[in-house]
Amino acid sequence: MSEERYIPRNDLNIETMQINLGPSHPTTHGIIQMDLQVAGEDIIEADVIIGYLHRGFEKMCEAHNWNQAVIYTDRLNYVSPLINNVGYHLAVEKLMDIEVPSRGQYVRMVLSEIMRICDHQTALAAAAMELGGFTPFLYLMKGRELWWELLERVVGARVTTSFTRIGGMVADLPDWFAAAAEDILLETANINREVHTLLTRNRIFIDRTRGVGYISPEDAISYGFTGPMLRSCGIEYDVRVAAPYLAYNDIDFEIPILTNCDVYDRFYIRLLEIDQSCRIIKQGLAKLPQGPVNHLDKNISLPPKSEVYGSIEGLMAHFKLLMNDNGVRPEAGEVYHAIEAANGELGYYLVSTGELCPHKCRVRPTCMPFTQALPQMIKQGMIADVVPCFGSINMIGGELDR
Amino acid sequence: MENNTISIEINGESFSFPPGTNILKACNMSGFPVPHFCYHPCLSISGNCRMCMVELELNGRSKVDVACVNTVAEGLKVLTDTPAVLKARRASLEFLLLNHPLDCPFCDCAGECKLQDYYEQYGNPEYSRFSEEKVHKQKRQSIGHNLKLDAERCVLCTRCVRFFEEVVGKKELGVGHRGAHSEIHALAETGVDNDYTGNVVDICPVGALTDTTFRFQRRTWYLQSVPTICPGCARGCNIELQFDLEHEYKRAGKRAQRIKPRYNEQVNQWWICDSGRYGFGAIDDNRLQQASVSEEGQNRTVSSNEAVKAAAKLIRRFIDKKGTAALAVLASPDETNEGLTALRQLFREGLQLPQIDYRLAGEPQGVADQLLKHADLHPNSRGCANLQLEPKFESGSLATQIESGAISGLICFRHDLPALLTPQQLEQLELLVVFETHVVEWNRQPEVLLPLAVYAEQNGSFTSFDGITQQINRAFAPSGEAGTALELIHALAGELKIKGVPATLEKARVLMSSLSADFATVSGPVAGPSRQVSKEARGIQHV
Amino acid sequence: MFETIASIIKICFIVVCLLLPMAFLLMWAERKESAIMQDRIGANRASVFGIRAWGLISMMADAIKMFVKEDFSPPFANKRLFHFAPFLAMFAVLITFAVIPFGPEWTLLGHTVKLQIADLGVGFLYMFALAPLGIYAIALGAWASNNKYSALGGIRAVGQLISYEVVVGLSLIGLVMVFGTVQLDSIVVQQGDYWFNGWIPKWGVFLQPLGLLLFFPAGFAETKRVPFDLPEGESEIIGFNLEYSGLKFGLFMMSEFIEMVILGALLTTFFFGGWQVPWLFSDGFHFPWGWDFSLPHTAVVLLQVMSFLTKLVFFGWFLQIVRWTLPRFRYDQLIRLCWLYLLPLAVLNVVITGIVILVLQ
Amino acid sequence: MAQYVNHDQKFGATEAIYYPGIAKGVALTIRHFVVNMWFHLMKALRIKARPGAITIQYPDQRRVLPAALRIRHRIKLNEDGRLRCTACMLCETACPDNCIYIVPMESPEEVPEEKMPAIFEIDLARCCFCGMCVEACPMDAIHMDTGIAEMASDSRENLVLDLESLLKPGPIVCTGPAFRGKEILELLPHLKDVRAMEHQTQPEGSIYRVGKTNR
Repeated sequence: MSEERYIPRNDLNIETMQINLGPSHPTTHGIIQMDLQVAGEDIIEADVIIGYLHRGFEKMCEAHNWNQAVIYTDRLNYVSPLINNVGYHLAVEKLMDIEVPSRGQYVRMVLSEIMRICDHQTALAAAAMELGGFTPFLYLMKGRELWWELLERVVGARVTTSFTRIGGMVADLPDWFAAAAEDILLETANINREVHTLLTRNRIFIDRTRGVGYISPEDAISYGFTGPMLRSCGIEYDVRVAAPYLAYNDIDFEIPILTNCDVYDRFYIRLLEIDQSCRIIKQGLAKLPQGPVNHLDKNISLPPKSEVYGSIEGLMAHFKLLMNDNGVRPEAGEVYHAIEAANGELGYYLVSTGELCPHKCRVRPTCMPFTQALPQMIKQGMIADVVPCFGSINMIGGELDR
Repeated sequence: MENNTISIEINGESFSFPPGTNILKACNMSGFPVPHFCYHPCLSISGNCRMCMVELELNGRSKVDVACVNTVAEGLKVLTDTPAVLKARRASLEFLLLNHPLDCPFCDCAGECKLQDYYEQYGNPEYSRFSEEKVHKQKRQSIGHNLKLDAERCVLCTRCVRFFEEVVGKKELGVGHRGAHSEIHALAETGVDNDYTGNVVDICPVGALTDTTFRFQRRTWYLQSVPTICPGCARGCNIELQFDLEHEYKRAGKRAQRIKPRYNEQVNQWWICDSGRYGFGAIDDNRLQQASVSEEGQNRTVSSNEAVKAAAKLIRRFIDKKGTAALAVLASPDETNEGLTALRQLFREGLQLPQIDYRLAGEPQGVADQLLKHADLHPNSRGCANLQLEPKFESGSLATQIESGAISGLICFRHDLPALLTPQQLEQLELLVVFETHVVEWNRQPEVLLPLAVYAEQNGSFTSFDGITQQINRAFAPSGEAGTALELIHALAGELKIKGVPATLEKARVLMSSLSADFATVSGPVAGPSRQVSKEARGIQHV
Repeated sequence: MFETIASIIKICFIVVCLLLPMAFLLMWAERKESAIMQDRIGANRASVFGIRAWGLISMMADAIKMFVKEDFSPPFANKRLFHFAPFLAMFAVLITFAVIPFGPEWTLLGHTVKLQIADLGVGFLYMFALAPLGIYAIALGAWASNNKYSALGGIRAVGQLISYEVVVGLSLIGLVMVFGTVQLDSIVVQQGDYWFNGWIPKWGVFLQPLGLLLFFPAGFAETKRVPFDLPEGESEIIGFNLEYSGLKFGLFMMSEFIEMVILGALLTTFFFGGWQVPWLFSDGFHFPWGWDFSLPHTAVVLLQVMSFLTKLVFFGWFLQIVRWTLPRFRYDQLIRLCWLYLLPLAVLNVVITGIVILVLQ
Repeated sequence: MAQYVNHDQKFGATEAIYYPGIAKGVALTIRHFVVNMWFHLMKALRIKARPGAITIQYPDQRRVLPAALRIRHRIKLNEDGRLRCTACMLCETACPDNCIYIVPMESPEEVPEEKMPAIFEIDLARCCFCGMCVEACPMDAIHMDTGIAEMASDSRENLVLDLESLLKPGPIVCTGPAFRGKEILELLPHLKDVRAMEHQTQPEGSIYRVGKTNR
C-alpha cells in the first residue's frame, strides 16, 4: 500500500542530530528513553534505554512469603494484573504439585480472558491516541471501563487486584456474573466494530502502520518474541495451545495468525484476539462447573470464615497458615511456569528452599524482547514511526523494569 | 554387651537400645518423632495425653498403644505412621480440642503451641464435629507472682505438676475436680512460690500457663532468637535470648523480650532459675548511650572516638607524672574472656601496670541452691582468675590504697563505684576513666566515661565457675554509641601506641587459649540471630 | 468619509464580533463537541455564581489563565524573534479576512455599503499573498525557541504549509475559470444563479466537485489541524510552540482557530454560495415551485449575513468532527499526498474545467 | 481445542483512496454526536431520558461503590459494643507492607477477651490495599468497606489512622447534591442489572456510601 520510502544516502555526509525521546515524552507511556540519531526526520541510529521504573520486584518477593508476593505481581503488567496473579500462583502451585478444583480453573481462565481484553483494549487505545486518534482511544477506554466496573464488583479493586491465592482465589464469582458479562461482551464487540470503522479501514491509518516497524519472523524468533507480536509475524505459537493450562483445552477458540510483521498486523491481531477472548469467556461461563474454587487442603488455603469464627480447628488452621514461621512452604525445588499473558508468554521462575519466602523469583517479562527489538524496528523509519512502533509493542514499564 | 542392648525395628529399620528405654524415646532418638503432650524426658511417665500412639507388633500380634508407657522389648516392631495410628491420633486430638476455647487470637502460645502443630500434622481434615456448648472454666487465674493459668486451654498433661514435684522438689500444683471439669490448682493460697516457676511456662505444651512478664507483649512468631549464656551467675546456664526488632522505628528501646532455657546436659539441662529468666530488662533499660568527657568541671558529650583519644592522653600524662604504680585497673567479671584478654594485654603487658584487679570489696553476693543458682553473681569470675588479673596489693584494699594516696588514678570497668567507694575516696582520685554499660549517678564525674556493650550485644565467651568456657552470641547492635570492651581497648591501645592488643575475637581467642587450659575449647553454638534458630529454640518445650 | 467610517465599523465588526468570538466559540466547540462525540461531557467545572454556561465559563477561565500565566522564555532563545513570532502569526491570520464578503451590498441611508472590508481587484490572490506570513511566524518561533523538537516542528510546518499553499491555489483556479474573476464578491454574486429552471443553485460545490475535494484537504492542511497537525504532532515532537507559554502560546492557538474560521469562510465563499441563501433574491424568496415571499431589503441583507454566519458555524462544526475522527499523517505521506496526488489532480481539474468550458462555449 | 487461523488482510479499492474510509469514520462520529446531543438536549429540556455521556461528574455525582471494594479500613465493634479486635496481630503479620502497628494490652477483668489493642495504627501511606489484613483477621474485626476513597492529606502523619479513627470512619453525611448516578445506569443497562443483582445478593449492612464525607 505504501510506497518505497526515501532512504537517506550515506554518501551525502549528512550531519545527524541527537534527539532524546523520553524519559518523559508523550509517546513513552511509561518511562523509557529512546536515544535517536536523526537526519531530518529519518532515524539513522536508535538506542533504547530502560530501567527508569526499576523497583526491585524480584528482590522484594524474596522478603515476602509465597502468598504475599502476589501483590507485587499486580504491579508487573498493571494493565492486566489478574493474569499476572494467575501466572504467579500457577507457578507456585506447580512447584507444590497441587491443582485447584476445576471451578477455580474456569474462574481463573474467565478472569484472565477479561484481563486480556482489557489489556488489548488499552494497548489499542494508546496506540490509536498516539497516532492522533483520540476518539477511538476513548471508545476503547469506555469498553475497558465496563469490564473494570464488573471486575471491581468481584475482585474489589480495579488495578491492584491481588485476587489469586495459592490453591485458589480470594472469592468465588457471584451468581449474577455471567449475566452481566454477557451484556458487556455485546458492548465489547460493538466497540470492536467501531474501531474497525475508525481505524483499520482508514487509509491514513493503514499508511501509518502498514509496513512500519517491520521485523522478520526469523528476527522475531531470535529476539524471543511471543504473543500477538510473534503471531503477527506468521508464527504459530501460543502457550494456551503449546502447553495448555487451566481449562483452555476444553474451550473451542481460534488463535489468529497474521503474516505481515508490521504495526498494522499487531494492531489488527489484538482486535481479533479480543473477539476470541469474548468467545472464551462466553464458553467458560457457560461451562462453569459447580464446586469449590479453592483447594480444600487446610495446609494450603485458608479455611472458610465460618470455621475460623466458629471452631477451634478452623481457627488453628487459619493461624497455622498465617503466622510468620508457618504458612505455605513448597518443598525445595525450582520451577518455571509460563502462561499466555495479554502480551505474550509470561513466565515465572521460582526457586524454593523449603522456606517461607521464595528463594528466587524471576519473571520472564513479555515486553522485554519487544523493547530490545525496538531499535531495529524504528531504525528503518522516521521519527513519526516511533510512535506506532512503540504503541504496537505495548511496553509496560512495570513489567519491563520490574 | 549383647545382654545390655535390645534391638527393635522401627518403621522397618533396626535399632538397638538399652533395656528399659521407653518406645517414645527410642523413636525420637531414631529420627521418627512421635507426637506427645505429657511426656518429658526429665519427668516421670504419666501417659495421660494419649497422643503418642504407635503400632506395636510383637510375635505377630499387633496393637495400637501409647509409646511412652511401653518399653522396648526384643523383636518388637514399631510403626509410627500407619493409618490406624494416624486415626488414633486424630481421635485423640479431636477429644483434646473438644473443650478447647477459641483463644488463638489472644493466646500467647499461638505459634509455639503443640496443639496447633499437631493439628496441622495429624488433625482432622474436616473441621469440627462438635456443635454443643464447650465447658467453661476460670480464665486468668494468677497462680504465682509470674504465672497466669487459663484452665480452659489446659490439656491436663500434668507436666507442671510433675516438674515442681520431681525437679524442684516442692509439691505446689495438683489436679482437682473430675472428668471434663478437671483443672490444675495451686495447692497454696498464694500460689506457687519457688525460684524455678518460669520453667512450667516452657514445658506447658499449650497456652494454659503464661508468663506475666511476656504476656501480651509480642507474638511469638515475631521473635528472633540467639543462643547465648545467662550472665546472672557463675553457673553459665545456656539460654536463648529472644528479641524483636520489628517496627523498631516506632518503638526504640525495648528489644529483648524474653529468655528461654537452652538444653545443655552438663550445665542446666532444660531449666533456668527465675532470676536469670527475668534479668533481660537490664539489656535495654537505662543504658548509657554516649561517651562523655569532663574537663575542668565541664562535662560534655563526645563521640566514643574522641573519648578514647581523651582517655589515652590523660592516661599517658598521668603515667608520666605519677608512674605506673599509682594507676589501678579494675577489670570486670562481667566481661567476656576476649575483652579481658585485650585488657590484660594492654594494661599488664603493654603499660606494665602492677595494680590490676577484678573484684571490689563490698559487692553483693547471691545465694546458692541445690539446682542451678550459684553464689557468685558474675558470669566470668573464673575467666578473670584464669587470666591472673590479680593485684599486687591486697584484694579489697583498693579503698585504703586510695585513701593513703598510693593509688590516685583508676580505670574501672563496670563496677558500681559510687556505691562501693565513699565520695571522699572518689574525690581523691586524680584520674578516673570509667567504662560503663548503664547510667550511674556520679557524685564525682569521671574524667572520661565510655559506653560499653552488654552481653547480648557482643560475641565472646564466658567461663563458668567449674571451668566450662562457653560461647555467647551477639543478638543485636550495641545501644547508642556503645562499643564492646574488645573494640574500645583496642582503640585505646592504638591511641597509646601499644602493640600486641588483639583487634578481633579470633586473635583474642588464640592469645587467651595460650594462657589457660580452660580456654582451650569454647563450647556452644556460634550463631547470629535468626527466625529459624528461634523456631528450634522455641521447640525447647517440644522435647 | 462615510466609506472610512464604514470600513472602520466593518473591521471592528469582523474582528470583534466575528473572528474572535468565532475562534473563541471554536475553542469551546473543540472541547464540548469532541466530548459529545466521544460520549463525554467536556469542560464544565468552572462556574461563576453557580452558572457554568455549558463550559463557556471554563473557556473564560482558560483565557484568563492564559493571560496571567508566567510568560516563560527559554534561556538560550533568540528573545527578539521569540517574542515577535506569535504576534506575526496573529497578524497574518487577521489580515487575510479583509477580502471575504460576509454579506451583499447594503443600501443604507442612501449609501451603498459592501459587506466586505476591502473589495480588492486581486481578490483572493491577496489572501494567498498574505497568508504565508503565518509560515514565517511559525518558522521564526520554532527556530528562536532553540529547541530541537520545536525546530523539527518548524521545519515540518514550513514544508507542509508551502506545499499545500500550491494546492490551495491550484484547486481554486478551476473556479476562477468558471466564474471568470478572482474577486470574491463577484464569485459569491455569481453563485446566486440557478440551473434547471432554478432548482439547483450554481454553487461552487456543484460546479467544481473535484475542486472541493482538493481544496478541502489542502485548506485543512493549512490550518495545521489533525490529520495534518504534523508541526504540532503532540505525541511525536510536541510541536513548534513547545517553548511557548501564557499569552504567546494563546496567540498561536488563537491564530490556529482563526485559520479555521477563515477556512470555513473560504469554503463558504467558494463552494457554498457565500452569503447566498437558496432562492432568496434581493426582493425576497422565489421558489422554483412557484411560491414567492417578498421581503424588505434590510431583512434580505440580514438573512444573507445570517446565512453566511450559519455556514461558517456549520463548517466550524464539521472541521472539528473531522479533526477528532482521524489519525495523523506521517510527514513523507503528507508531502507525497500533496505533490503526487493533490497537485496533479488539481492540474487535471484545471484541464478538465478548461475543456468543459470550451465545450460548453 | 484451539486452532491457529490465518486472518491476513487484503485491502480493496475503498482503502486505496482516502475518502471512503474517512467518510465512514466521520459518519460514525457524527452519529455518536447526534445521538448524544439529542439526549443532552432532552436533559436540557428536562425531559426524562438517559444521559448523553457516560462520564460521572465526580464531586457531584458518585459511583455506587461495590460491596467488595477494598478501600479505607475500619474496625468493627461486636454486638455488645465491644471492640472486636483482640490484637492478635495476624493482620500485622499478613500485611505485606508493614503498615499496621499494634501494641496490645491486657483488657479489664470484665471483658471476656483478655487482650485488646492499646495502639492500633494503619499507615495509609504504606498501605497497598491488598486486603490481606481482612482475610487474616480471625475475629471479623478489620474491614475495608468504608467506601471512603478520599484519603489525601498534606502530611504523612495525618495518613496514619489510629484506633479512634478506625472505629469511627468519620460521619458520612450526604451534604452534596443528591446522587445522580442513576443516569449512567440507564445509559449502560447492563451495569444497571449488575447493580440490581448485586443488591439482591449482598447481605444487609454491606457498604456503599454515597455523598461527601464531612472532613
